[in-house]
Amino acid sequence: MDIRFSAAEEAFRADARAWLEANVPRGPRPAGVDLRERRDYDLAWQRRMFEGGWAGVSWPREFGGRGASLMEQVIWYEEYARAGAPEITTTFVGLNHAGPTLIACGSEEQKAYHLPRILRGDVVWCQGFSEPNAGSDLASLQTRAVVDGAELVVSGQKIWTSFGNVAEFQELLVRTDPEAPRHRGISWVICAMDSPGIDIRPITTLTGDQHFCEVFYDEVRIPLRNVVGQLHDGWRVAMATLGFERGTAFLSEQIRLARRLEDLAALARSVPGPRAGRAIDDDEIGRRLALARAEVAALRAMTYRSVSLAVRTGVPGAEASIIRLFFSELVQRIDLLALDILGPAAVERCEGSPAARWADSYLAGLSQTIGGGTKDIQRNIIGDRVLGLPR
Amino acid sequence: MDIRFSAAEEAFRADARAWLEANVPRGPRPAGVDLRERRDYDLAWQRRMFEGGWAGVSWPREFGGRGASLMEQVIWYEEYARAGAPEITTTFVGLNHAGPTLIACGSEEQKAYHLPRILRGDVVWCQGFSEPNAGSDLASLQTRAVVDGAELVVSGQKIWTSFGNVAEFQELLVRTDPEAPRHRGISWVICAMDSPGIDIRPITTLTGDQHFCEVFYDEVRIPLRNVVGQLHDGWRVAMATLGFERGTAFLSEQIRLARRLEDLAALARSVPGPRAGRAIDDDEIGRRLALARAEVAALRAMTYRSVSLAVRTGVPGAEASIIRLFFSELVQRIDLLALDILGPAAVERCEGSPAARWADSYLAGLSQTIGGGTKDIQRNIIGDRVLGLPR
Amino acid sequence: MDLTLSSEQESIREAVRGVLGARLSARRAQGGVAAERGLDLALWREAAALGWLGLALPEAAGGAGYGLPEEMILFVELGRSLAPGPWLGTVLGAHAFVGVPALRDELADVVAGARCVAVVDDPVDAVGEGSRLTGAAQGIADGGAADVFLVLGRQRVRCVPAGASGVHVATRESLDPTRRLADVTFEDAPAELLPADAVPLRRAAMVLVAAEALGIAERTLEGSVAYAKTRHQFGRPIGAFQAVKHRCADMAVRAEVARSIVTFAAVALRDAEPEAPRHVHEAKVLATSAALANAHDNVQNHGGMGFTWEADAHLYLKRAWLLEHAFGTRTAHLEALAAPWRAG
Amino acid sequence: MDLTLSSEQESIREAVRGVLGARLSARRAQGGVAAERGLDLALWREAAALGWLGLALPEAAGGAGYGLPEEMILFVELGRSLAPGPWLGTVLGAHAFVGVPALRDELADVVAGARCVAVVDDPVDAVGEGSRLTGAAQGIADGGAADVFLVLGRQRVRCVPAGASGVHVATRESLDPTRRLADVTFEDAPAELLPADAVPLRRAAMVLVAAEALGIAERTLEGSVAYAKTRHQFGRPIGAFQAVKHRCADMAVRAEVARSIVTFAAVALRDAEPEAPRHVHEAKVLATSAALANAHDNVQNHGGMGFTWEADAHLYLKRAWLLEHAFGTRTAHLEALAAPWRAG
Repeated sequence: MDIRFSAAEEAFRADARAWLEANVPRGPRPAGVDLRERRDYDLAWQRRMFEGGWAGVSWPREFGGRGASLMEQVIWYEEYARAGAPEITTTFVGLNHAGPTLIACGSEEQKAYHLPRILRGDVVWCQGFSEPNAGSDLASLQTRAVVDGAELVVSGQKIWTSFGNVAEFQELLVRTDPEAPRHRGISWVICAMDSPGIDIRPITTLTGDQHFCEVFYDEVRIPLRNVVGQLHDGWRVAMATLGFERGTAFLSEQIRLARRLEDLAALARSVPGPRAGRAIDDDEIGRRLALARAEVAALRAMTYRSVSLAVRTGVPGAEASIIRLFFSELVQRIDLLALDILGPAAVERCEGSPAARWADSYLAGLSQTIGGGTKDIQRNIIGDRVLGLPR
Repeated sequence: MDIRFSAAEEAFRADARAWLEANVPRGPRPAGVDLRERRDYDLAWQRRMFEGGWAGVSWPREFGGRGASLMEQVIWYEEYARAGAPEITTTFVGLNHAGPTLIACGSEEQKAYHLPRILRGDVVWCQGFSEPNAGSDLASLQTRAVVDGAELVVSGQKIWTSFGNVAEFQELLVRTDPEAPRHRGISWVICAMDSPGIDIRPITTLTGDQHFCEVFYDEVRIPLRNVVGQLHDGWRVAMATLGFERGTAFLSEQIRLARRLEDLAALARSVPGPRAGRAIDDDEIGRRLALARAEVAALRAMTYRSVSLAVRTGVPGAEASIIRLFFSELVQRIDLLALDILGPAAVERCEGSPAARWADSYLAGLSQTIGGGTKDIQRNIIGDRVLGLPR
Repeated sequence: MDLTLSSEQESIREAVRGVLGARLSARRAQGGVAAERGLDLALWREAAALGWLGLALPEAAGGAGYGLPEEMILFVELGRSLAPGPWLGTVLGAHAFVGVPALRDELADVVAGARCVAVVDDPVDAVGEGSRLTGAAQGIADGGAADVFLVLGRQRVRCVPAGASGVHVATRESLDPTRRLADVTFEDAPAELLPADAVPLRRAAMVLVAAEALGIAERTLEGSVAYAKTRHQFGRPIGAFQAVKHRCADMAVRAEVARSIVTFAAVALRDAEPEAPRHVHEAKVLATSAALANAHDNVQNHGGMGFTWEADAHLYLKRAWLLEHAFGTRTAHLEALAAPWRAG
Repeated sequence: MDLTLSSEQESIREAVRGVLGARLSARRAQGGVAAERGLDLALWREAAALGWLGLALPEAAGGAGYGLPEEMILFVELGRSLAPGPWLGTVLGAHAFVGVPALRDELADVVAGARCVAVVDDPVDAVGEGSRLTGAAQGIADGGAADVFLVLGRQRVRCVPAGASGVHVATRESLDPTRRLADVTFEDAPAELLPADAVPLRRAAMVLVAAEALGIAERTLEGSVAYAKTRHQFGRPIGAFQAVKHRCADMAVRAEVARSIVTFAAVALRDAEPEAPRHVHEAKVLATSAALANAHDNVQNHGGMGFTWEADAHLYLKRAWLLEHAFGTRTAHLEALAAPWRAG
């Protein structure tokens, strides 16, 4: 047992830190209403990482990645967050989902075409999995694709497609065999977002943000060579890389959470408390802050433990689902604590104020226990797959 | 809307209060290890109430009860608790369950024989519903009863029979038709506890108490005339009076809880807190106490609302299951708060100390969310019957 | 003792619910939330014409002669429907103006819906206690729509026209898109002292805010139950899954807790029961807790749909947060409840 | 960086678990809990013979040369098995005696299981700080079984034979039938000052108490899962119901939280990482929270069976409460964590 990194790993850390310090963009990121600005900013940053040799840290070297070990990935994402590098948003699906899926299941032609473009920051990918009636129950998806010669003809609807309106490609799950059982007869297809018959409509979320889209498909023609893996075998392809989204990249989010908590403590030292003195002097608020900090420390320890288990066993552990659930509810506890500390400022909006940022964060955080599987589904997964309870 | 009682009801209150003040036993109740002592004490008190005209307050006059209105019952149970009258334990099943069941479904002969004995405090009744494999799922009970001439021959096992070892009679649910669907083929039978073939073994609970029993039946012969209602129709008979257990009698428990909370606040004024000063000066403890008191007040308001709804509509409302769940979890919250206030005294046992009483209460309170239907079952009932959610 | 609605009270509730339901549908048809900023004038006029603004005023003062429980019924419905408008200030203002000869016309205008009142809760006399007001009051609900400010001081009650010299109103957005707040600054503004006592008015305000929160707790429960019956996943309505069913059960418990204590507090305050002040604090704590928790669970129960702007779920949650901060947070009320116990 | 058990550590764990499992079965066969009061002599002797009491002592001092992480592994197993005995005091005592020439034989006896030590946690020097002790120490775990008391003062570490003049030991029952407490009174009792520093010993104690709590959090999770797989109601194993399944999932989260932070804190303390003291408090808070909540849920999951004395469920809950009060409650540790943040 050891919580220190090896000398070689620390050397990697020093390299990463030095590069990030020299290259992380100084100015603030575009505020976000104009998604195209955000896309341009993110792709420019991706290109910079590519040129510096830091694109695709977790991707194998043969596909242009850095081929970092799990420990090096841990270090990279820690340093990435510490340096205040831009949060990965528009490039997320390409780097952490579509790319790894192509590496695992794509044809040589697919890999040769797409992987460099993702790494270089040429393109944005989006996801096309969820449907209005297939949210938690993804396998019930109904978007149809009929083989017509060398093409698939797709009709149906997807929802919750992040950055669908600024993406070139989509990883799209379609039902190619309606007769097969639910989990069979699904195919994983590369869909060009400028294909005729695609209609993209932004969804306004409760925060007022519009980065999610609904995507409608009206007889959209997609070449059969865009099928990844075998036709009808898309469920397996999709599951193959599901773990990627819950891996080491998650460490950056954790470190951002830790930093937000420090900011919150500073805030609690500057605003009055409910009884007397500063908010942080209140017995209850001081303890809630201390408990949250303990839980953030535990989160890091859990991730370290999970990564070192994966290193030892060679496979990602079942703890990932536990960490994810714990994280999502911890984020919500911290946001709630912030609102309690802020007092009336929490509800009166002064754009750009710390109070407004916390209120926005609270609202955005409501999705933590909904998106990517609700907290009910997460508990099912832990019960079924980690604990082996009967279904 | 009115939270005051009418002049006639207040007159009833004055009568009840005067009688209770004059008659409630002064000395402490037997400590409880010897259940026979407890039984004798309770029956003597029951006889006193009977002689004073206060036995069976909710029973109809034609069966010897006082025939009090729902409002008068509310008043009686409030005064009963305020006077510190003995908690109803050994006589509970007879007064609040078996008696009302006989009134609702019994034959003339059954009523004539049993009701006066219950009211006069001649006998103790116990319940024989739960089985080792039929707890939450009562309808799966397996204790068999075969008709043999004019008798039922009963074999099987019951569990969680309170005061089974000091009872004369038992309300016993047995399966008389094993071929019928689960909820059919069950019969409700009066079982004399001294019948040959009955073996009673006390269960020690986690508090060390032994008032629960397992009861084993080895070809116990019970006359067919002891069947209450129709043969095979016992489920309906059992359900007919299930509401009794959750009615106005429950008010006494609530008032005892309110009084315990006042005691706890007094304790919190006398012991040191975690940071400085007295426990009650701690922000967190003070607020938890205040919240608990608010919830106790809400509990009373809920019960008043439920009773007045029942008066208006003539039927007991669905809120009963809501009140029950809220009460059970509130009791546990208050017990936990007590342990947090007590500090180390909570774990070091000094018999008879307030700390030991709170610790015992905490342990006994664990059954609140288990006995009579776990909290999971209570939530199912609220979801299914109150909210009409699909099963 | 009777905590149920009388048939007369039921009629009031149904009438109010009918009007608000129709107006809410109309607002939706006109573009929903975006149109809801500030005042819904058509609704406001209809409400005034129906006598809602003077529900608990004496008949001699142009009111309907009911009491706080009936006002509570109105505010539960306002909460359920997220109706925009300076309801609380206007209803309190009418109470404060009753019996002041000089304000007779003013009162008539208020009850007729021609003048709107916003209330400034100032229990520490931060803007002074005399006939001139100086100081800042932040987060005044619907302050931008007010013709008059009603200032509830520690004991004194004063009113100031919004147009008076030295009164500066800066309207702010709030977390809740259906209710704006305002920062009001007084610079030696002339105030009229009213004969009313601030303490009972403040208590009534707490009950009415709690009632609005109760409305949210109830409505979100009903919304979740309805959605859980129709939304299918894994081949079943989601309400058949214990996780959803039990969350709904907990929402039902909170709603019942809130409903009972708010009703009890309203009646106790009307009847001047000695324990009424305590129950008012308890009602505010438990009703806003129920509103916040139920509105949060309602977003959760609606899944992705609950995260959209289009669905109402977020509006209830945001309104609940405004109510939490109106007339004292839960923590403030728990402190008020703990104080005598600490002393005792 | 590696937070997994090495194969050597796994061997230690398996060996300890094997012995404790066998002894636990033996204790059960002899009448269970009733026989568990105080010390299980056979187990104690076996543990000593196997070197458990000197696991982290230098080999030169008769130990196995491991460190705090390996002691943590031992204490997790002690928690899992509810093993009776003055483990903590004896292990800490051995550490404090190392390197004191005058206590060489004493140390050998302690490691050999011939002398038991109970620890008095006295961070405010309530029984004094000099070479004579005066004052009362309450709730000393296994104080009745001790031959020696190890007194951890604010800075100083002293020891006092239980038989010394001026030492009065009154054994008390505790909430936990498997662990007795004692009230110890010192009246000018002669104490021997040891060269050890109380601060790191106290931190090690906190980690070991947290480890014992972690064992309870783990074991109760496993017990609930096993029961939920076999117990049937309504025609299905109860673990198929989301209410039970999700409760088990939450138990798994708490156990994983506790396991990770306790491991992290043990390693950080061994390696003298600057943040180690903070992580020790965090480990104590989160592990006892996990133990209490999981033990409570385990009683609930076992239904009526969980309410019986016969089932183990209550013993874990009761032990968890003792651990909550050993070396500082959760609130005390949260205050310790909040203090620098309040200052900072």
